[in-house]
Amino acid sequence: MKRRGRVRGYAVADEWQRYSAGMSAQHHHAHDHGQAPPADVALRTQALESVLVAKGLVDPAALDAIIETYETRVGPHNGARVVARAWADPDYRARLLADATAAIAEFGFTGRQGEHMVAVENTAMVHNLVVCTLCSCYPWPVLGLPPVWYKSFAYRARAVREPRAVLAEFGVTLADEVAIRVWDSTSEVRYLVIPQRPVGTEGLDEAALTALVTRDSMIGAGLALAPARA
Amino acid sequence: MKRRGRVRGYAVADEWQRYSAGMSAQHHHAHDHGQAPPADVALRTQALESVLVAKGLVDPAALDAIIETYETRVGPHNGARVVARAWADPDYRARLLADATAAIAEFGFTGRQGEHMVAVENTAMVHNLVVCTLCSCYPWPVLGLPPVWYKSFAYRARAVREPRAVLAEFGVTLADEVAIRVWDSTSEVRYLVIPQRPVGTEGLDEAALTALVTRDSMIGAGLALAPARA
Amino acid sequence: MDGVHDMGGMDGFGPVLPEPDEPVFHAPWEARVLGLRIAMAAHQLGSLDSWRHDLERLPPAEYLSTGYYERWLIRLTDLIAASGLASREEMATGKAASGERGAPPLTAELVPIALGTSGSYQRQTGAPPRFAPGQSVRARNIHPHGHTRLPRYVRGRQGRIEADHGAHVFPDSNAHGGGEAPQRLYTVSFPARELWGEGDHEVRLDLWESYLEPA
Amino acid sequence: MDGVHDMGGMDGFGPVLPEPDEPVFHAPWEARVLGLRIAMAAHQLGSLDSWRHDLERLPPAEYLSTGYYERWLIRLTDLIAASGLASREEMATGKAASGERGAPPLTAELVPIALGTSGSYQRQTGAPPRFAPGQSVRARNIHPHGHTRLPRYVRGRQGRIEADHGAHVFPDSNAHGGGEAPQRLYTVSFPARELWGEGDHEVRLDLWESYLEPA
Repeated sequence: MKRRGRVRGYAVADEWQRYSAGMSAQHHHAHDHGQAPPADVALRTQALESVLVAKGLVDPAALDAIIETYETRVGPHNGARVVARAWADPDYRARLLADATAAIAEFGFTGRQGEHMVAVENTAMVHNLVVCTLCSCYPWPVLGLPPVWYKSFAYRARAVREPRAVLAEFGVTLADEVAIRVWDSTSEVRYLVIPQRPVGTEGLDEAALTALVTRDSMIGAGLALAPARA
Repeated sequence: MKRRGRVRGYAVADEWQRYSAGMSAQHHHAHDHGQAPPADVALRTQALESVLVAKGLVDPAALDAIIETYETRVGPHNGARVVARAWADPDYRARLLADATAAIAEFGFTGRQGEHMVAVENTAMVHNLVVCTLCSCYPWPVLGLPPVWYKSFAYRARAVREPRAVLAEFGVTLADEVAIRVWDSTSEVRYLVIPQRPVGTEGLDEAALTALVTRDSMIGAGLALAPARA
Repeated sequence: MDGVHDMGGMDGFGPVLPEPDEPVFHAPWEARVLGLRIAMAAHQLGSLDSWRHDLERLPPAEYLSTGYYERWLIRLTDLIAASGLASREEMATGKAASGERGAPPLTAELVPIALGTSGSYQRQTGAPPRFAPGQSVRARNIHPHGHTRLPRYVRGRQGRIEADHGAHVFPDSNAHGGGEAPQRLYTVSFPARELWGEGDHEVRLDLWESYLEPA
Repeated sequence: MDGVHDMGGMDGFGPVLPEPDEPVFHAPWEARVLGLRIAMAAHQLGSLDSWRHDLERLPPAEYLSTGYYERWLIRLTDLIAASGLASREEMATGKAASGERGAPPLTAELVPIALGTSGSYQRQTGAPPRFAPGQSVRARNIHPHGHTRLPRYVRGRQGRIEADHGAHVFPDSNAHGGGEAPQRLYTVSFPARELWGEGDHEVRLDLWESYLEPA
């Protein structure tokens, strides 16, 4: 992965490389990356669940059902179906751009963190990127739970400030003439990026197109896959 | 001590009371107050000194002399003499307000963090308060090393934002008609506040006046002592 | 509040580190915390706005040194303690002090309905919009000590109305129990140069009417 | 850099807690760190500006969870390692790897002179001042990634020149080895209402000429 030091003259990234290299063993910053929580967090969680179950406040089977929902049923495969249909069906694309909440509900993808959906389309002229600088707002019904990088302080800080540098860290380099539009999710409106349809996909059906749509491409941090790579 | 919750409707202070009360024992924020450093800091310091001495890079007697200087010779008693003379001697006061660096050097109070001194005078109309929001710049030759509260994140954050609330936490309540002027020490210029001379001190000599000048009063976070309290 | 959670434009957090083939959860406890948070929401523990404010009010050093689900765990514990549904001691030990046992409001059968349905944040106020798409506006230079969704990095900066979303629940009020106080919500665009003094991109945010003034 | 060190106006840090009869040092190690920092300065380890930038570049969570002298210890160790005067392993173990022994440049006899004398930061440039006392100026809305002494809370805000201090070493350049690049330094006053949207006090800062534009 490319480092920020390349982008700017001042070597903030050097700090991180120093820490990553473990040269300063006293200092642990793993939380910033969502890794290595304190050992007691698992125990605290277990104790909390135990007492809430014992008091009849939560049903452990309900917890299982919630977790199973976000591990299997609600995830970026939902959004991929929406995008693939928008690519394949001009009428659907028009409905999606006009009223994304309703168009997405056609698939049954509804619920919390998807109450007010807006679809924004990447083109040869404009590239959209979504962030939530204040917390980690994310369109759950179409993309599931946010990845760690989306919740990371680095992404929240830098997406609105230097999106080209951030995109480069995802391996995405856009031509200078492509305008970048960053959406900071400050309200209950949630944004779904419709990535550009890859070239060479004219013959593919909706199911085949769905396989090309990555999670990152629906945030704007990636591009849809080329058919050969899918 | 009064709490911030009193000043504003939103209960940031409640958080602190909760933590202070130890209701959330997992979370330690003592560092923010400069207390209770990790046990290994002392060991790391000792190891560092040992190796620097062993390599002939530092002289332990020089360290002792530096520490002794700031523990005994350079401290707020220096500034108190400057202020007392300004109260007692109108000519000195005029020199101090015109060129504080030179007027303070008359006492031999010179050196690092006092290269460019400016004296600002509290009056019945204006109250001055000094802070360094970006780090902890402080006029060492006249006041010595800064107290923990001056270096605290709370003071650095709030002095420029809500100085009346901060002053209230020091027990200082100013009349509404007194204008407050906060000096953020962003350059190498250092500010010394000349507090108002207390009433009832007409008969006191310079030495007696010196005893009324507190450190906090020379930062603007306090008032000079009344003679009865000195 | 002007807190460390308001991260737009901040330096010092290092590179963004995407994780290949990232799992939905990195440890079982993360999944349980998510489940507990959602299941406990059935007990009416407060609005999403007050929850966000709970998170952003964590002491700054704690906010920055904990992960997403750990912050949830801390604040969920606090919420439950404040509600009286369980004591801190019970939650720390995992043992219920009394023998009373209720019936969980959220059962496994209800989960699909609970997750798949949710209310709109849009409200009808009848008030006419103060601004229209295309209009120049300035984000006000205000610094509320409470919850706000107006990031520091746009305050005082000039932008343009791009869309009118109708009236939405106003978080600055709702987070503090002040009622929904719905206000017009607009998408506003700002050129990077206006925000940062440099850059060629554009940033768009959804901002409530009282955050804005004509420019 | 827009870092957590730039604290003016930030919420969430709680009350100010003055300590009655506070000692100069709260533990012996704090005193030793102060002494070591000053004694090692005799080895020409860099400017005060680069030292300040070293401190503010600490990872944000670390900056907020360490105390003043602990931050000094961390960065002094880093500076010495970078200089090659001692290795990290030597500093961690306290044992010198080689038998070479130099003569400390700062002896106890020299301490009064070292502490009592210091150079001016003022420089003669011959350049005429761009602004004059009484003039209205605006702090530029710039966001340098490097060291700067222009706090975020005044950027874009209008103030008034109160004093001209002549040309001073420019930290934004000097911190990065770019030379002293002296610039006119002014005291600038800002009404609280202009900074925060409310309040009746005034804030004054010393700002370099390139931070300012006519208003």
